[in-house]
Amino acid sequence: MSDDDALWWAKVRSGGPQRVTPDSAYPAGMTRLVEPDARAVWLLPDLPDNARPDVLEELGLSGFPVDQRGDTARVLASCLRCCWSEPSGPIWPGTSASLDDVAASFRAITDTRDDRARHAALLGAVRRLAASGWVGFDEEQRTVRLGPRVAAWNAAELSTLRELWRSMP
Amino acid sequence: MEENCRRSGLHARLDNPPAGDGILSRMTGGHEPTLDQLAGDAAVVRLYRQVFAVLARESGAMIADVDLLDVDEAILDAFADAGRDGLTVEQAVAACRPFDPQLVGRRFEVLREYGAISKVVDRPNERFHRAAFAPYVMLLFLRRMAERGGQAELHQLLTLEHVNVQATDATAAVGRTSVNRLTRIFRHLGNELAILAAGSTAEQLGEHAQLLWGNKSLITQAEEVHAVVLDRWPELDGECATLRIALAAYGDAVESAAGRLIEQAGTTRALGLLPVESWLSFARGSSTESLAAVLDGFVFDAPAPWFSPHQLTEAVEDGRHTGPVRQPPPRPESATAEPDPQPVPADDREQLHDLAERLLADARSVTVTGVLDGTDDWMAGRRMLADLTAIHHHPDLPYALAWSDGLRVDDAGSPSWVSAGTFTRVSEDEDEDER
Amino acid sequence: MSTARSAAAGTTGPFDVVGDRVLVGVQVVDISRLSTHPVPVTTQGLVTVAGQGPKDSNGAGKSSFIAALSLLHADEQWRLASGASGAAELLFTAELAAQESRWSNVDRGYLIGVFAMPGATSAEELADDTVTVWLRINRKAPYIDLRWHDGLYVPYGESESDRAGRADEMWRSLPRSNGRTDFHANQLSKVLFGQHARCVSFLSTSVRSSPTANLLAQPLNDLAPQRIFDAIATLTGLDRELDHEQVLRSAEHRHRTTVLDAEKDLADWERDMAVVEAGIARRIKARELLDEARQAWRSRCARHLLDGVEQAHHLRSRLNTLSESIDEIRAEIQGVDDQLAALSDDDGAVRRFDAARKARQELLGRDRELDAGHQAATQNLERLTTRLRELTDAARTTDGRDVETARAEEAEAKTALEEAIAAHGVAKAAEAQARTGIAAAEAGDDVATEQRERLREAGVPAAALVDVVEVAPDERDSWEPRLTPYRHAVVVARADAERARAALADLPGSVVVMAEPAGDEPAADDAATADGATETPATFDLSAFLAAVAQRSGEQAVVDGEAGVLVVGGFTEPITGRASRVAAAESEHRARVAAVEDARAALDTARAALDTAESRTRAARAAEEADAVRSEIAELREANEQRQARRDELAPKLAEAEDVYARELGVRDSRDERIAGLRQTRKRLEHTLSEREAEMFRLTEERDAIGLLDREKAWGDTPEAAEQHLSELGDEQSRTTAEWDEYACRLTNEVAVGCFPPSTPNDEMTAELRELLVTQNWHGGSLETRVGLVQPLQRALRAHLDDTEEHDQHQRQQITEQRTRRSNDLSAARLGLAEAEQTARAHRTSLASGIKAMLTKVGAEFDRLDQEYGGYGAGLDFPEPEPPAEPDKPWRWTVTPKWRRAEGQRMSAYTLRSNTAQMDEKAVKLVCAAALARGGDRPLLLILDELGRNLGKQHRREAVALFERIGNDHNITVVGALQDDMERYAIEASGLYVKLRRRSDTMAYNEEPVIVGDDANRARVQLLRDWLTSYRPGDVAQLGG
Amino acid sequence: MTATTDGQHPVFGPVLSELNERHRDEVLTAFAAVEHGRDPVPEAQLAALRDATLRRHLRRLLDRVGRTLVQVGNGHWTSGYADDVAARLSAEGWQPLPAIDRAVLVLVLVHSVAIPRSQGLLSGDSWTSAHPTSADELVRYAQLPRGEIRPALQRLRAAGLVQSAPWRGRGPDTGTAYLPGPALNRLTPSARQRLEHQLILAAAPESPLAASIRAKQAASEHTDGDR
Repeated sequence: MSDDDALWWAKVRSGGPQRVTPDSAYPAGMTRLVEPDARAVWLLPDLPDNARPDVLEELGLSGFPVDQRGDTARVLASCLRCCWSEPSGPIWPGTSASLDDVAASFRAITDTRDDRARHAALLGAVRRLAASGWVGFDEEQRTVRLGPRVAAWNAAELSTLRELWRSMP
Repeated sequence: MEENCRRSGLHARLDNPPAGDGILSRMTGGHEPTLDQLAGDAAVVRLYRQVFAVLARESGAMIADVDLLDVDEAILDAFADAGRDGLTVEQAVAACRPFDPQLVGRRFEVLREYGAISKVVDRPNERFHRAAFAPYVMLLFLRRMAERGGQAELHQLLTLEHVNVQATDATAAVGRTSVNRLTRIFRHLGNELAILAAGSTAEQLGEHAQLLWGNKSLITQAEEVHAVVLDRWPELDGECATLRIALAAYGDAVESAAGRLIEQAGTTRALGLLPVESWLSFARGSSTESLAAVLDGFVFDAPAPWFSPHQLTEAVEDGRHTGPVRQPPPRPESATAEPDPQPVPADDREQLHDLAERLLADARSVTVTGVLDGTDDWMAGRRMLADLTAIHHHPDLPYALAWSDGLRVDDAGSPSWVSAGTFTRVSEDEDEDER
Repeated sequence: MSTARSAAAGTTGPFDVVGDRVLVGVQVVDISRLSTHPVPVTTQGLVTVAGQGPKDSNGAGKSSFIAALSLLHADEQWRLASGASGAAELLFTAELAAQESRWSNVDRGYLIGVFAMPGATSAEELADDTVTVWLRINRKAPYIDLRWHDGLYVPYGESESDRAGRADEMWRSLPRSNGRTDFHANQLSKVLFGQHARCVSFLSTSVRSSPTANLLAQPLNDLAPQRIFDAIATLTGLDRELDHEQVLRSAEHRHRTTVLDAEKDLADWERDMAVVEAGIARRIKARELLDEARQAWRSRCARHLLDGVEQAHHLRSRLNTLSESIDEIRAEIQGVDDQLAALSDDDGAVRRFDAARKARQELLGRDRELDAGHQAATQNLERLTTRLRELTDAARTTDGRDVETARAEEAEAKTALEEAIAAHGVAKAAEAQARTGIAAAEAGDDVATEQRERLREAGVPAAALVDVVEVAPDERDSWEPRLTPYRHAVVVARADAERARAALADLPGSVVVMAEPAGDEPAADDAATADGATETPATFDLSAFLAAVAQRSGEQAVVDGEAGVLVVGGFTEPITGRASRVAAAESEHRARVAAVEDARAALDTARAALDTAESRTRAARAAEEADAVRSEIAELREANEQRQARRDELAPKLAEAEDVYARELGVRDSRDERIAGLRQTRKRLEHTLSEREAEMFRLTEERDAIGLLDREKAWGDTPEAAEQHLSELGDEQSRTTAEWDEYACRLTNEVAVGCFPPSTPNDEMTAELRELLVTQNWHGGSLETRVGLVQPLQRALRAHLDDTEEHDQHQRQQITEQRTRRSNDLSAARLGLAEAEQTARAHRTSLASGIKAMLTKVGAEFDRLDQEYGGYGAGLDFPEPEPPAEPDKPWRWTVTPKWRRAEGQRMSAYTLRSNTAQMDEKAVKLVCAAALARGGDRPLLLILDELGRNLGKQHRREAVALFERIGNDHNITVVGALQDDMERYAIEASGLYVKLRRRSDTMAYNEEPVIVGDDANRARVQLLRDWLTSYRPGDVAQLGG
Repeated sequence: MTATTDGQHPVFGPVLSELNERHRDEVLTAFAAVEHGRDPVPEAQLAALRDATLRRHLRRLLDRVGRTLVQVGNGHWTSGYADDVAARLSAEGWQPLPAIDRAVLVLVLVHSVAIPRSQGLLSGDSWTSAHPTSADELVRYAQLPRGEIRPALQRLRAAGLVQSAPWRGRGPDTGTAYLPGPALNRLTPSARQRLEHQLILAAAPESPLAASIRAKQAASEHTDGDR
């Protein structure tokens, strides 16, 4: 643990999960998520179990505000359904999926809404999720993949997510 | 009477912003007078009172309402437009619509009394009047001072003095006069501030804040004049020294006043010390880069919303009203489960073997309850159970302890609880098969 | 810290609901794969939890079960303050049960605990005071909901499905515990147990996501002394006291923060004011200084003159002094020579040195002797301890008997055995007889044997009457009595009657029935008519006899109405007919054989009983011997300690002797050194002498170089006037000219700096001053330059200072006012802080003695437990920590456990490397010691996963014995989950044995758990009886009586 | 979430290992609350905020990750970047927030905090405010690229730096308005002061106020250098 570690933590805090070249930084207490092509590594803080954001729920406090929380959560679930190809395995890095696949999954779990509104909700949510590191979004290729933040879910939570995955069409 | 009226008018303007469209409002181009505009009005009147104080014949006989100045300006404007013929009182009143004709008439009289307006030809029946240009210039000058706090005028004055002393035909007397004038101006400024800084609250200081701003360039300009004079007329060294002292005193006063403001203001409250206009011009006139530069050195949190798996699950369930509902596996419906068909199998092997044989005698199996009932008490019973367990676990002994469902509860005897179980001899063959 | 608050806030809400009650039964629903069967829990002593999974003891949910118990007891390991999110991992999870392909997780589950008052022994008392606690575990926050119900409130049901299904409904009908909501994890400990620690557990990592330090969970030597104190504090309740202390310190900290803020505020303000004030102060000072500076300048000139006068005088006197000192040095050299002579002989010192050496050697000898004794005793103890261990092992099978009881039981068993042997003999004889009977019956030789033998010898055909006659079964009641008088009769043909009589002449009492010669069918017909009694189809015709007999017979049992004879019938076997008599004989034999079997079984039992009794006697003797050995050990230890004490007593004397010896040795050495030193001194003195002589020469030259006339000119008056002037100055008289120069310039400069510090922009100075200070370079000039400028500068400064005076005064007044106000604020804050400090300190002082008393008690218990269970003695070190330097720093106590590693050794700290088993053992002892020391009788539950890991056989026995004994003597229950290989040792010391079962990996849930155990408190058994059995019909045959 | 092999978190472990089970739990909970919570947390709710000793541990924990405790008002706490860490990041040129976002945020601060203060409508030492900045003010009057403003506002909202508020002001402006967001509570006292100074330096660099600020900064740098 050095001052540089604190600096790295502050960087992730202010800039979101950090993408570095392999071998370039080894801050203490960070999970290293290797990109599928092994050309980069994401640094994600590794918090002790009861220092994670889920504690807020127990305390009845609110966390970061999210616009359209319901839709955003549903879109994240859809991305998980499409990108977590092998739920028995680790969630990171997953595979990329086309936005259409995600849209199809989203449609299946959304109430009856007209297509345009739903598409707008989907795009907005994907952008929001991409901005906060939950998913990666390639606007040109129109593909979606999982972002480094998904690795913050712990084993018990992944179990619940697998349950969700299995229940989704 | 007029005085009272004016005073109350002033109060009314300060306390109850009128909905009407004043000249000042037009000038600033806003929609409605805002509070800072009203404060500005008050400042204008204050300045006028100060400026005209030297002209006042006696205390109390001075305008106290900025509207009257608006009327004066309108009248003078009308004369300018009228051309060389001049105007009659009636024409002037008409040109000044929509000002109250009576009010315009009264101001016309006042202006004529002080000589700002005079008859075109000085004869009793002359109806046409002409206006002198100096009052108009003065008026404009005042307006500017009121708007800008008088600094620009001071700058212009200094520029003029500079030009004066640089003029090729200027004499030492000119230089002396110039330097003395400047000395006095800065003495005034410095004294006013010094007294304020010594004895006022931060709020009072804030009201007079316009005195503070822009002093650097004023001093610079004065110093330039001084440099010219000193250079040109070294004999004016004494006067120059006096000026330098005056400038220093002013600088001191500015510094101490500003320091005091900041001391008293504390964090963020100092923001209030800048006039609204400064903020507005900064906000509306700055580029992205210069705005962004304010936050240099600041780090903020990146968005990091948290989605717990349950939020996802709930969101998905909220969105989807129907769908397959998964359930946990059912519990057995029967009261007891099927008995275990496969009995699964330390170095006191001999002793354990003997014990097993003794317990079984010739039988193939005995019940655990039977065995435990054969012991005297729990102490002996549990030792027996321990031995049975040991026999069961011993890899070389062909006996098994198999448990099944069923529990005997005995609240009188001992042991209190015994689960159903059998201690069985396992033939070697069977044993082999089971492995 | 929360205690004080919760005590205050807790007056309204429920608090300590469970209190002293102990867990007597537990039931779980949807927890891991556990079944919903209720499990009774015994208190005090050991509860063994074993498992039987599909392959081995793993996979049956042992860890989940004990984890549930620890959660039910609000074990802090669950991180209750943050909601105990780990509890959700206890819930049934489809994936973990390999059921995810078809089934889902559960999203809630229940832990149901029945808590009963420990003192209640009657069913009524129990039922009244019992509380059933329900914990509902949710998969999302809040993870824990708490409700409870008086009395037994548990889901009954015929099947697993019923019980599981009923749980939700029963939960819903419980009232909410906390008004509109339920209490959650963070309130669990407070509401249920009043924040008392009720459970210490080591849970395996499979159910606990992050391992945290805890006395049981980690090798003891991995824990810092401070954490050990924490653990003990929690167990002894000291933590609540400490919490209070922490609350006081928090208050202190608040005051301190106020003070610091006020100080900082004041400091900031002062710093800000400093610019203004420093200016004012400088100017005030400058005004004062200005006069002084002028005065100084004048004085300087006076001094300059007088200096010259003085200097001349001074030089003269110094020359005199020097010459005196030269004389002194010469005298000193003579003194040194004398001392050297005196030091050369000193007999007394030599004698003292010898005595000290002797004394030291004697004491050393005594110490070695004691040490040797100690070593010998230690070896003896080692031997005895081994013996004790053997004996304890042998004494294991006493089953609680002492020697007397065991002997009595053994005698009884012997008598019983002898009786059984006798009975067995009798039974065997009877059996042999019965066997002969069969043979006889088969041969027909069982009736009138003698008679028939004689008749056969005589050649008279004969047969036994009963062989000849056969009675139909339905006629047996009437015919058998009639025939009874003739049971032993023989039948001969009427023609042979006489011969028969002759042949039987010497057999009095023989009865002969005369038969008609063998007839034809009609005879048979006749016989048939004789009311059921038929002859055998033999050679004799008895119809006449039978008819006569029949004729004579009367009602009921009267066989001869005329003679009035009555025979009682009701034979079990027919008495007539051979086949039936053979059958009768065989039946008799079988009965005898069975009797023999019974007797043998009884004999075996008696033998076994005798074996048991004998082994108990042996064991009991071993136990007695063990006691003897134990007391011998105790004596030896005592002796050793005395020896140690004597050694300790000896130690200071020895040390003293060593000191004396060392001192004498030193004295001797130092004398030698002194001689050398004196010689050195002499040399030095001679050198000094020559130096002084040289200096004298130099001073004489200097005296001639002072010029006095120039100086008198500068002062402008006589030296006497200068003297007069300076003499009025007081202390400053002593100042030299250079100092006056310095001083006058400095004062003047101070005045200038006071007006304008060096950093002041030049613009701010008046022109004249700028001219003087900057242009003429006052600031940077040499002293010489400055001396020249002093006078004009003083003039200019005076003008400036007069200008600023009024303004300064005004500002100063303002600042003073503000300062007073701020200082008052600060002193008020400081006063508050002082009070808070005082309170905290006073509390800490009393708390410290309380803590030390408690730790002393824990240490004593630790020592006692250790010695009682295979250790050599143990203790605790607990230095009182310094009070925290800052109130928000913790007041950190530490406890260092220590113990003897072998007999008679000194105790060594726990951090010394040791084997894991020993560490675990000491940890358990320490936990128990802490629990015992806390007094009161709050129950405590120790939960240990993988009980007995790392332990050898002997240690396993000792460990479980420790748990059992501690549990029995105190209010401690130990629940241990363990692997197969430990099972037998644990059962031996357990009050309850629970085995969780699941036979196949395809089964979602466990099967019914095995429960074998005994609770001496029968009322509890009764209380839970219906719960435990109502739906557990079980297999009656397997359960037996 | 990866488990570390020795069971001790490399960053938090050293601090936590000094604490007992309950205190560790309380400190971590408070850590989560101040780090992840949107708003400052009342100290009454959490033992580790209430108690000075535990708060010290919490502060140490935060320090390990470059953060510090920030008191908001009386009895509320949140966390923010430690001043030295923020300074070091800035020295490295670290600024993840795009210039347009920063510019918009500065405008919101000027309109919602600075101007109300000049008008005497706002007191107290805080960068939060109840005076909304209208979207029009940002879009119409400011010299910013029009198209980039709304995305910037969205990003700022996601980061809690601004929040939406209904526009209640006078004039023709309608629709949304913005307030400084809860994330501004995370500024340390010295950061709050620095922000004020930088704002004044930028808005009125020639004012004596600015001069006085510059003088003070120079002085403090000077004393820092001496130390």
